[in-house]
Amino acid sequence: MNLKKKEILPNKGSRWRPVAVVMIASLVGLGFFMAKEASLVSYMSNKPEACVNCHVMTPMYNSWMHSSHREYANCNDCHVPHDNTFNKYYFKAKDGLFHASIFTARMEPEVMFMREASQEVVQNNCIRCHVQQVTQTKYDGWIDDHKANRTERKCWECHQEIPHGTVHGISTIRNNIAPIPTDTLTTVIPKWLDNRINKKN
Amino acid sequence: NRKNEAKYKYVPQVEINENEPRNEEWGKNFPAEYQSFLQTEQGDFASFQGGNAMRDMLEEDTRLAVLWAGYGFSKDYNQGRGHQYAVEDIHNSLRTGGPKGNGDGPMPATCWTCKSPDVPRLMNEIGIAEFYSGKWADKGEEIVNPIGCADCHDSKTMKLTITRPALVEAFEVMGKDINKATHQEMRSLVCAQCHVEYYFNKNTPGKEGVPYLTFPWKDGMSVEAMEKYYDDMNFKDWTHKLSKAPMLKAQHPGYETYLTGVHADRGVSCADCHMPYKSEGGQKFTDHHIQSPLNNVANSCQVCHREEAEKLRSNVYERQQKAAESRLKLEDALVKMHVEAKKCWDLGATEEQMKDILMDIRHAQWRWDYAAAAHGASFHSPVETARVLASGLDKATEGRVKLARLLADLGHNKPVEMPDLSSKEKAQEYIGLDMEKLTKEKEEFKENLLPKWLEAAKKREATYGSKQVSAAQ
Amino acid sequence: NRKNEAKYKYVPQVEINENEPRNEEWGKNFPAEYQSFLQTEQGDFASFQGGNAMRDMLEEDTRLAVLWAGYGFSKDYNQGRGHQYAVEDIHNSLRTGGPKGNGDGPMPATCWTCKSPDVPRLMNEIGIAEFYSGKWADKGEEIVNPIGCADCHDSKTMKLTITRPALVEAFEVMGKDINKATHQEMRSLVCAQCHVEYYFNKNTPGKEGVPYLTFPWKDGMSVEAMEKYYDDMNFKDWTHKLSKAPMLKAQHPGYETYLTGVHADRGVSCADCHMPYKSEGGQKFTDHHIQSPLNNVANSCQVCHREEAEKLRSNVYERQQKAAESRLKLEDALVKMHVEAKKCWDLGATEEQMKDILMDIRHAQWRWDYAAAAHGASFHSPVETARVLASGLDKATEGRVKLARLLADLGHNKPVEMPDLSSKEKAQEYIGLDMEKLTKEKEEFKENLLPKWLEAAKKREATYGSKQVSAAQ
Ligand code: HEC
Ligand code: HEC
Ligand code: HEC
Ligand code: HEC
Ligand code: HEC
Ligand code: HEC
Ligand code: HEC
Ligand code: HEC
Ligand code: HEC
Ligand code: HEC
Ligand code: HEC
Ligand code: HEC
Ligand code: HEC
Ligand code: HEC
Ligand SMILES: [Ca+2]
Ligand SMILES: [Ca+2]
Repeated sequence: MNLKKKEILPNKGSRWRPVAVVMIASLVGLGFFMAKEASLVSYMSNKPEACVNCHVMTPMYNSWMHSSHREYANCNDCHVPHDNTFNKYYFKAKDGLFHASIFTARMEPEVMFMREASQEVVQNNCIRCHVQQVTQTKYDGWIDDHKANRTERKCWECHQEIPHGTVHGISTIRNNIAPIPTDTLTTVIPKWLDNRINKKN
Repeated sequence: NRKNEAKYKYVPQVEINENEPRNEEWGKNFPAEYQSFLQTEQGDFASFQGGNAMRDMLEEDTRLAVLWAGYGFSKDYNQGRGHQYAVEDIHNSLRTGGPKGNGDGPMPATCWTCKSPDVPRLMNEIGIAEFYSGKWADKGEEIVNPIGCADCHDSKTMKLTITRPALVEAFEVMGKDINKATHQEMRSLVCAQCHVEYYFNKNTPGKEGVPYLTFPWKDGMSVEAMEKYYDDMNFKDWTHKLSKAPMLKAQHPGYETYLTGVHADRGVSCADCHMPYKSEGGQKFTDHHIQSPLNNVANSCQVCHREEAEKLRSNVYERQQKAAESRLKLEDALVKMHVEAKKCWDLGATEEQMKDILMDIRHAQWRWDYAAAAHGASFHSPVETARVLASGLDKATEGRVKLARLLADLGHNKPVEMPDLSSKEKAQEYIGLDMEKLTKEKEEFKENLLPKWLEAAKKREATYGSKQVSAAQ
Repeated sequence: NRKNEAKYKYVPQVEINENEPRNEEWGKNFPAEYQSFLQTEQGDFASFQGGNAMRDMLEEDTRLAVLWAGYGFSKDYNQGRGHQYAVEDIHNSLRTGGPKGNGDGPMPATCWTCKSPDVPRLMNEIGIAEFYSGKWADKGEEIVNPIGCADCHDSKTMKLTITRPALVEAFEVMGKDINKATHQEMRSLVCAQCHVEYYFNKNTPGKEGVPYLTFPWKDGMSVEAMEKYYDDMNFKDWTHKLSKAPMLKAQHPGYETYLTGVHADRGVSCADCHMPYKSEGGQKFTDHHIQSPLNNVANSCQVCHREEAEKLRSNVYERQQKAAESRLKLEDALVKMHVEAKKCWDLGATEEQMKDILMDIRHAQWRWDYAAAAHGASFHSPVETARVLASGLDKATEGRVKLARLLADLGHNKPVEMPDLSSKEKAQEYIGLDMEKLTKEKEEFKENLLPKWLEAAKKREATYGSKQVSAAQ
């Protein structure tokens, strides 16, 4: 404790002290500002809207929004490990930093692919939810090699439409518009109507 | 931040003004949505009880004329068609009569509210209460574009938006803030601007005398809550021509009934079924061909249900058939009640003797209409629809027993003779409609006044122009 | 081959004979299933309208006594409890009266059919028609084991099997072969042996005079089809004590109504919800604790539905509440009809005048009972249940109007005074039941005859023995 304090703040009497205080305060402030600007807190949540804070995720959001899995699984249900809590946040942080750096560097490709680590995560999550169907022996009989397929191939090699549809790429959703709740600055009532309704007669 | 910068990937062709009413203009920027939207012009799909074909409801079910005797709907009532027809159909409907000019005709200007993106434009220009004021004919030349982009979208951000004050006000009255709606809720709320029960309130504080469009949701959206709302304020839409009952009309409470169904319970929105995703040329977009999902089971239902299209279709039909069965029983009872009540009056019944009976008729028919008027309700919420119909049948039992007793008192202790309802014409004649006159007036309107409206509108819109976006941008 | 070898993982402890009625014996080989099966003894769960607790239906809804005046159910009627109680409850029910020995008592032997695995045993020993012949008391000492393994399982293969002739015969009459049933269908058909509407046919060709257990499915399983079936053969279960209407009793048409619901449509079986899989000590087995799934939402519903248990439970309650609302309205109308009809008779109405009215009463109450008697129907098939109730309300309207007219003819043109139904006792007194006498007779039966039955059964079963399987096998 003492040691840390010493390292960070100059001695009480030092004339550097006020300067340091101001500098630290601004750094913290800047941090908060950046966090807010990047909606950092929302990444802690499971809300799909969080991913859409980044516009390149909007196509995935929109296709998921139109998929059967919307009713059952949000982004993190598939894309984040669910084996233990530590792994979950570790993976999230790692992934988040990766996404953010690519994004900030404007290096996002037109058509993205999951990296191998992500694929494994998703595959495991498919199985996590569908373990009953996947282990159902009734498919063994009539789908050739289903057992091998189920264990050695990616689920979405067959179930291609799950959940982003069969058409991929960040421009493949025409007029791709971000959903409302991520941007709380706008309301759903246009200004003219708000004025009209609230105009006191 | 970068998000805001990059909001639009598309290359806009034109700049779209706030409340731009011309769908073609929007279509220049969003051709896929526009093209699909144009398809609501199709009229070749008929399902068991829906679809986009022209279906004369009074012809299909002649009892309706009796139920609505003395009210506009007995003149003309068709199944809703595609959004593209909204303006054409209100022009053609005998309900709007044959106005000869400003200030003429049976209907108020409020009737335009749900028919066109010219509405938000005009409301913005002249004011809301001013929009609702006056006759339907007064605003004929202002409103020409059928339901379109500006009804549901913000022109700057393309986000979904609410442009109809009635919905905003109804939320306020319920103590809710519509701005807090989630994205998924918005995908139903844009529809709830129009597909809801409404009435014209002439006593809105500060707007007295104006037929102000109001959704009766203060006490809730159930059939009982709205009934209570109207009863408490002694409201009636009209006095029935035969029974003299103080009647209520339920207009398409689509959103209200949808909310009570299992799909709404699971967060499925109107747009999920009526505006599914579609792929064309390697691109996905929202299909703006709003229609019966039964004409598009693959993209709508089958996203969530893996059953065969035929099975899903028959699921829908089965629910509709079961509702129709109960509905028709209630209709039969209602016809009898109106005719029996008329007989009572003819035999000299007093107001006092009729009072309770007339309230039974009012309540029974209100329940029938609540269940019947939203054509989708028997699928959107089959259990609630059935409950409402059963409660209507119960009211009818009460009323008919009272009628039987009163008729006996008045010396007529036997079945009352029922009118011949074997055709729409006979039914309309029975309730005393002069259809020839109504049709002729409408023809004259279409020959004389309507062309003038369209002419004037064309001139006005020519002044709007179209602002090309410079290629450099 | 290895597959067949591996069919039975278990090490059988005893050899089980064909039609072995003692569940404990089976339990030695299948302890997990047996242990869970024993749990149907529990009586501590009550849901909105179901559960395994003892619920006196006549107490909960006193109208029932009036509806069943002159018939056994007005004496005593409880919610079904766990299978373990099947024999105890039929002993205790006032419906079976207080027989003093063979040949005595109100009920036929047929009543035992759905209560015990002793039934297939005895049928095998003496013959089917012979089983159905005679009084309930005649077979009292033969039937002691509550519903169990031998009712649903083949003792050699443990496959599901049909042990009740009535179901097999009903399939034959419908031109179907029950042996063609799929495995998934069998998971419902074993229940359909008992959870179905039935009647005692005394005119079965070749078995005249025997109250032969029959399912009225020849024309179909809908409420209309069965009604027609009974009408065509002029069948009645009893004559109503007040109205003198020729009544029908619908007993738990659980399978019939289930078939009309969306779960059956999607191939979900009774066992999927009422006997879900369960794991214990790494072993997966079918939970034989058959009960309300609401006491076990996690293993039953949530296998297919991801919603929270509370939401699923409230989905069920909402459907049940809506059905109950319409059902009670119909009950009120039925009470009125019986009492009004009685008034007509009292005022000197003729058979001719009453004929149509009595048929309306018969049909309205049949529809009510069809919808009400299968306690699960309002969830298993909410839409069909609602349709049936609405059609009952419609029949009631017709009947009540005719009654009002007839009463006016007979000089009573005003509401008929209704009985005080504020308690079960008052309702039973009104319909003229001497409850004290009935209760006393039952007490005597339980003191004198019943112990003798149990004694005799014990002796008989002691002769069955238990064949240990040699460890080497
Ligand atoms: C049901 C599981 C599931 C859910 C929920 C889900 N995804 Fe995916 N996601 C996948 C699968 C599977 C793929 C790989 C698709 C392929 O390669 O065909 C994928 C691919 C992606 C990709 C790579 C680009 C592409 O189109 O292949 C991104 C980015 C992505 N998902 C983001 C998201 C976001 C953001 C959400 C939430 C809005 C989300 N996902 C929800 C399963 C899911
Ligand atoms: C800061 C903007 C941003 C946010 C927020 C964001 N992403 Fe991404 N994401 C990207 C970019 C950029 C890429 C492309 C990386 C590449 O393929 O080079 C990407 C790629 C992906 C991929 C495919 C690559 C891989 O990692 O396998 C997945 C899956 C994914 N994102 C899921 C998510 C999920 C789930 C969330 C929300 C928890 C999310 N993203 C939030 C910017 C973002
Ligand atoms: C959070 C749990 C969850 C995850 C993760 C998940 N699913 Fe599902 N999935 C569901 C549920 C719940 C359903 C709907 C219930 C049903 O039909 O059995 C479903 C339905 C399906 C269906 C049938 C419906 C359809 O739309 O075709 C397929 C196929 C499927 N999932 C494949 C996948 C694949 C492939 C993945 C991984 C990419 C995946 N699921 C990940 C929960 C999940
Ligand atoms: C070689 C192709 C293939 C692979 C790989 C595959 N499946 Fe399947 N799967 C099928 C087919 C074919 C069906 C049966 C047809 C159907 O119901 O659509 C099926 C059925 C299913 C269903 C639907 C079951 C039902 O009852 O409707 C689910 C869920 C599912 N698979 C999940 C998975 C998951 C999770 C994986 C990965 C572990 C996977 N599948 C791997 C081909 C595949
Ligand atoms: C789960 C899917 C689903 C949802 C959600 C849904 N609908 Fe429907 N809707 C249908 C089906 C199916 C029909 C029956 C169409 C027919 O009979 O041809 C229908 C019928 C209609 C009709 C009558 C159309 C016609 O052709 O007769 C209207 C209007 C309608 N719906 C509007 C709405 C509105 C507004 C909402 C939301 C408040 C909504 N629907 C939500 C599936 C849905
Ligand atoms: C709150 C919105 C709203 C208002 C106000 C409204 N309508 Fe409509 N109108 C609708 C909707 C929604 C439909 C489609 C109903 C359906 O599903 O059939 C419709 C359908 C119609 C149709 C075509 C079908 C038919 O009935 O022949 C006509 C004509 C029409 N309305 C005329 C009128 C008139 C006249 C008024 C004023 C008395 C009016 N509308 C007021 C929403 C509204
Ligand atoms: C501005 C008012 C308005 C809005 C907003 C609106 N509707 Fe309509 N809708 C109408 C009117 C009016 C009609 C009847 C048009 C006619 O018959 O001329 C109609 C007709 C329909 C029909 C019948 C079409 C057919 O082919 O059978 C459906 C389905 C429908 N609307 C669904 C929706 C859905 C879903 C939404 C929201 C995504 C929506 N509507 C939004 C006013 C509206
Ligand atoms: C009745 C309401 C309604 C009308 C009218 C309407 N839209 Fe939409 N629109 C929607 C809904 C709902 C969505 C889906 C929004 C979402 O999920 O975020 C949508 C989405 C869009 C999108 C986003 C991209 C996509 O395809 O998902 C564009 C662009 C669009 N509409 C353009 C138009 C244009 C152009 C018109 C007029 C020709 C129009 N809309 C008329 C309701 C409407
Ligand atoms: C976005 C998902 C989604 C879409 C689209 C959808 N459904 Fe459903 N449907 C559901 C869910 C969720 C349930 C509730 C049952 C459950 O929890 O599995 C349901 C329930 C049902 C039921 C049983 C309820 C009842 O009334 O008995 C039927 C039938 C049905 N859907 C038919 C359809 C049809 C037909 C369509 C297309 C017009 C459709 N659904 C579109 C998700 C959907
Ligand atoms: C989809 C699930 C499901 C299926 C399939 C199903 N049931 Fe049920 N059943 C329920 C639920 C939920 C209840 C209501 C329990 C309550 O009210 O506590 C119920 C109630 C019952 C009851 C009344 C029990 C009580 O505690 O009141 C009986 C008896 C019953 N079911 C038998 C059957 C039979 C026989 C079948 C097949 C022919 C069947 N069920 C199929 C879910 C199901
Ligand atoms: C076709 C099969 C079948 C026949 C025959 C049958 N029962 Fe039942 N019994 C049942 C079923 C199933 C239940 C459970 C009903 C429920 O869900 O409450 C039941 C419940 C009972 C109960 C317990 C609940 C109560 O009502 O108090 C008694 C007692 C009873 N039956 C007596 C009888 C008598 C007496 C007869 C002869 C008149 C008879 N049973 C004939 C199938 C049958
Ligand atoms: C041999 C006849 C018979 C068979 C077979 C049978 N039942 Fe029953 N069931 C009864 C009787 C009788 C009762 C009422 C027992 C009582 O109340 O004493 C009953 C009661 C019930 C109850 C109410 C228990 C409670 O705790 O609320 C349920 C649920 C039920 N049965 C479901 C089923 C299902 C599911 C099957 C098939 C897997 C089935 N039954 C097979 C005769 C049978
Ligand atoms: C009311 C009908 C019924 C009764 C009574 C009944 N069972 Fe079952 N039993 C079933 C059903 C249904 C299954 C599931 C069969 C399937 O899916 O193949 C089953 C499955 C089994 C299985 C197969 C293994 C498993 O757990 O899935 C065994 C062993 C078994 N029962 C033993 C018993 C024993 C022992 C008793 C008496 C204590 C008994 N059963 C009473 C209906 C019944
Ligand atoms: C074996 C699978 C399965 C089980 C177990 C199951 N369901 Fe369902 N349920 C379905 C299917 C399939 C549908 C039809 C909708 C669809 O196609 O998605 C459905 C529909 C429903 C609906 C909508 C129908 C309606 O009446 O409105 C409700 C509510 C529902 N289930 C509740 C339950 C409850 C509560 C339980 C447990 C007592 C249960 N389900 C058990 C598969 C199941
Ligand atoms: Ca209204
Ligand atoms: Ca019966």
